[in-house]
Amino acid sequence: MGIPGEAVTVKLLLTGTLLFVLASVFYFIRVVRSRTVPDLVLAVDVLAYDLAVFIIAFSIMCKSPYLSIGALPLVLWAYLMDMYVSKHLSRRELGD
Amino acid sequence: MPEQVYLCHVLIALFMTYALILTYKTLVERDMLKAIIYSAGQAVAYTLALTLLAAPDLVLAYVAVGVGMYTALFLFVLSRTERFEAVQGGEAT
Amino acid sequence: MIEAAIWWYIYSLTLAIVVMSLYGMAARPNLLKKLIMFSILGDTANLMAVMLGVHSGLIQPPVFPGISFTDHPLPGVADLESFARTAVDPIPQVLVVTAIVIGLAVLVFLSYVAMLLYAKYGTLDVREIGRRRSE
Amino acid sequence: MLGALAYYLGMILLIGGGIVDVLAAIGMNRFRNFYLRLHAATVGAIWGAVYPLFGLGLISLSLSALGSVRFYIAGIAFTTAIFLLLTAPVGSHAIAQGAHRSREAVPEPIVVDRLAEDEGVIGGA
Repeated sequence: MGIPGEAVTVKLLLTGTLLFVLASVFYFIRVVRSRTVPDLVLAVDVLAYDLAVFIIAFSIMCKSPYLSIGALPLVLWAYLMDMYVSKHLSRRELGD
Repeated sequence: MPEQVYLCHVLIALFMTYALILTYKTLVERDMLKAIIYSAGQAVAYTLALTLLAAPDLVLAYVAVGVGMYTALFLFVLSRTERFEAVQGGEAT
Repeated sequence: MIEAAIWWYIYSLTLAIVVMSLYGMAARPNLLKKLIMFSILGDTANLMAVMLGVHSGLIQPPVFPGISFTDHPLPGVADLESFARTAVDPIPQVLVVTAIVIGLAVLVFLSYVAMLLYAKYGTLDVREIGRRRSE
Repeated sequence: MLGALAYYLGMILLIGGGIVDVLAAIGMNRFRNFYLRLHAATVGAIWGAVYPLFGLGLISLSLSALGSVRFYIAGIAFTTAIFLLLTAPVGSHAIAQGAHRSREAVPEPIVVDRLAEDEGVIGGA
């Protein structure tokens, strides 16, 4: 029981990456079709989480560690955007 | 590997298409809160385009500015002003 | 062939975003909409500057091959050839890092001006602001 | 042996997470209400992002062809997964509270609304 070769690994990683790209297409359709503000924020959040996974898979396929550092700030700033918008929705102001 | 090259370029085209459609939605939207969040989604699409263009230092700067600071700044302006845009071409109220 | 077609598509999309944001800045009466469109215009200009440094083929970040976070060997001739063949141009990226932060500072100032205009005239519509100012 | 175990476990987590993420994305389009879509978004955040990130970290740890690069990628993947596990439920709860308090999204099939009674809204249910 060993690790398969590089060609099989690249094919499997490509399959996983294309699944996440397909999911991002559906999330983008949700972003465009949403009517109310909380729907929109939720769809943008899940789109950002999905694309963070895509960034790290792409950096493994490119064998470059520098491409993968974009995932962590993308997740954290999407969370902060959540908190801003929920504060604005519940109290009509920012801060406090 | 020519497949990876084509995958990279096709994905840049896909994310720029996302950005174009979200810019159009920002342009025609009357509710300014929805317009702000549409522009945040457009910043996410630009972030992925910058990652695929092999610019990770720009990603570190642009995520903080585009997704976080622009949204916070526009929400701060919006919480002190009015939410809905007046009808185009109609009588301003 | 297909690669050239994809790059034409990407450049035409970028130009369409520039035209759309210029239309939004010029023709929309709301000041906040003008500010959002201004931010999109600045980001698109930065993205076009990064796109100018990308050549066709497999692209990598502009870092010397063989250098890790712990050891820094001197690059040889083969390393330089590999770097020139795969890496993108680092000059536009260095310039754009500054341009992003300066764009944020300009936008903070313009937002403060918009809030002052709302406090004085009670609206964000530029037609209404002009009308109340001439009275 | 341990490397092969990490490799196959990571591949199962990555591809299984991708399939569940596509299902959650279809569910985001097909559910009719904001509070139902919140369920699909939570599935997309935990099954579709946290487990594939752990799987990618295990895969990059087991690939010896990457050299010393694999530890950096695995570290970033594990850190992102742990922060996502901490922040994603907090964010969706905050959005749900804001939506309920500002009446942007009305809970549609509803019997009793204790949260509206707690906030003191007359006739909120």
